[in-house]
Amino acid sequence: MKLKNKMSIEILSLPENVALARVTVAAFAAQLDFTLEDLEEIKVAVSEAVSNSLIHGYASKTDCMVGINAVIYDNDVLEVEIKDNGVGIADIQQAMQPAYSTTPERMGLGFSFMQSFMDSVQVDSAPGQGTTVKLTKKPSKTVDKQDN
Amino acid sequence: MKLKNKMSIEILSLPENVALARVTVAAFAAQLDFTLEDLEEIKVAVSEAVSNSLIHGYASKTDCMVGINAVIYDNDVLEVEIKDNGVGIADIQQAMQPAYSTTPERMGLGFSFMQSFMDSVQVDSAPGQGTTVKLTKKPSKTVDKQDN
Amino acid sequence: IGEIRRFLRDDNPVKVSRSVKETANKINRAREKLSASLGRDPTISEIAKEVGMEREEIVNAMEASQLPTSIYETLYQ
Ligand SMILES: Nc1ncnc2c1ncn2[C@@H]1O[C@H](COP(=O)(O)OP(=O)(O)O)[C@@H](O)[C@H]1O
Ligand SMILES: Nc1ncnc2c1ncn2[C@@H]1O[C@H](COP(=O)(O)OP(=O)(O)O)[C@@H](O)[C@H]1O
Ligand SMILES: [Mg+2]
Ligand SMILES: [Mg+2]
Repeated sequence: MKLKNKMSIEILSLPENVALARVTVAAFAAQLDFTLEDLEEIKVAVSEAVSNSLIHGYASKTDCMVGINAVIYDNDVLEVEIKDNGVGIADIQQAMQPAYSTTPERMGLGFSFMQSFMDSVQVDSAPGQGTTVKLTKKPSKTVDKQDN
Repeated sequence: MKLKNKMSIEILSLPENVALARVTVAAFAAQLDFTLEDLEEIKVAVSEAVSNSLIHGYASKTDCMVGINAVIYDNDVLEVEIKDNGVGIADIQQAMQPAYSTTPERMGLGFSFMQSFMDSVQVDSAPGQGTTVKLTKKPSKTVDKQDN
Repeated sequence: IGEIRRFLRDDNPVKVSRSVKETANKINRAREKLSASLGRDPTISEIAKEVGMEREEIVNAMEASQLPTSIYETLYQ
């Protein structure tokens, strides 16, 4: 698949940068024909992934970096990769289960949100190797495009 | 000066990414106590610098990268660096003169806007070496902070 | 209905849809109100508190509500 546009952003692992990451990805995604609701969903998914990197990956240390790569492909698919070099995940399947969390006071719904708001969620992680979450979403066909 | 926050973004040299760059930098700058007018000025300055990289640095080639580093220092100074690996500038002083442009149909006011909207503008460039423009701006003190 | 939607779409791309304009109006009203009470231009954090939005989202809304033909450059005119 050919690439139509790409950007990457690196942020320091500070909580206030979650909003920055989410707004940047939404501004990039807005180059595609997403609805405002789609864009809100993308923002939630990106927030969840970046928050996970800060809270779990880096155990809230604030001097680490999170990288986000976003690509728009020829077929109008948006792909967003969120990458940390944190502790990593031992059992990815378990981590992705609804309501599973290693932090007692958390709800364990981050991955569930990502899965319901995006077309696909792919996690690449291993203990000590950091975590990469790859999200994709394609705008649903609009009225105009159906030619009626 | 100690660093309080930093981020960097890399964009493909496509015209539609100028808006992405300026909104990202403004969203980052919003962590400081700027007014909306300040943020608009920062957006204009960033737009001008990124546009210059696209139009002049890369002669409108769309497969090159522009990098933007933004830092917030302890003393609340925002520093934004816009960097391309394009053709570079032979005579920086001349290039920065109001109404000077190497492109006949352009107004030659980009650097003038940057200078009037930011506290400082520093250009590092040489033919074949690319161009880095460093902009700084600090929020003006608000009444509250002056403690009266 | 299809025709109306098409008309709305053509005239109002997603970036300047009605809800985006409403948000921008809300922000502008907060800005005016605070200017009057503070006697100076409010900061982004003061506006954020007034409208109950995050600073970054305000930046995003202001950018999105801008018409394509705005003050931005000189670029590609
Ligand atoms: N980037 C990451 N680095 C390390 N562990 C992670 C990361 N992302 C998710 N996890 C693990 O997956 C679990 C589930 O994540 P999530 O569904 O977002 O729920 P929550 O964040 O509420 O715990 C987390 O509790 C954590 O153990
Ligand atoms: N990134 C850059 N790479 C190469 N040349 C540049 C760059 N930025 C500015 N210049 C040179 O400086 C001149 C003045 O820039 P500017 O004040 O923005 O005016 P304009 O863009 O309207 O020409 C340009 O015409 C160009 O020759
Ligand atoms: Mg989570
Ligand atoms: Mg210019």
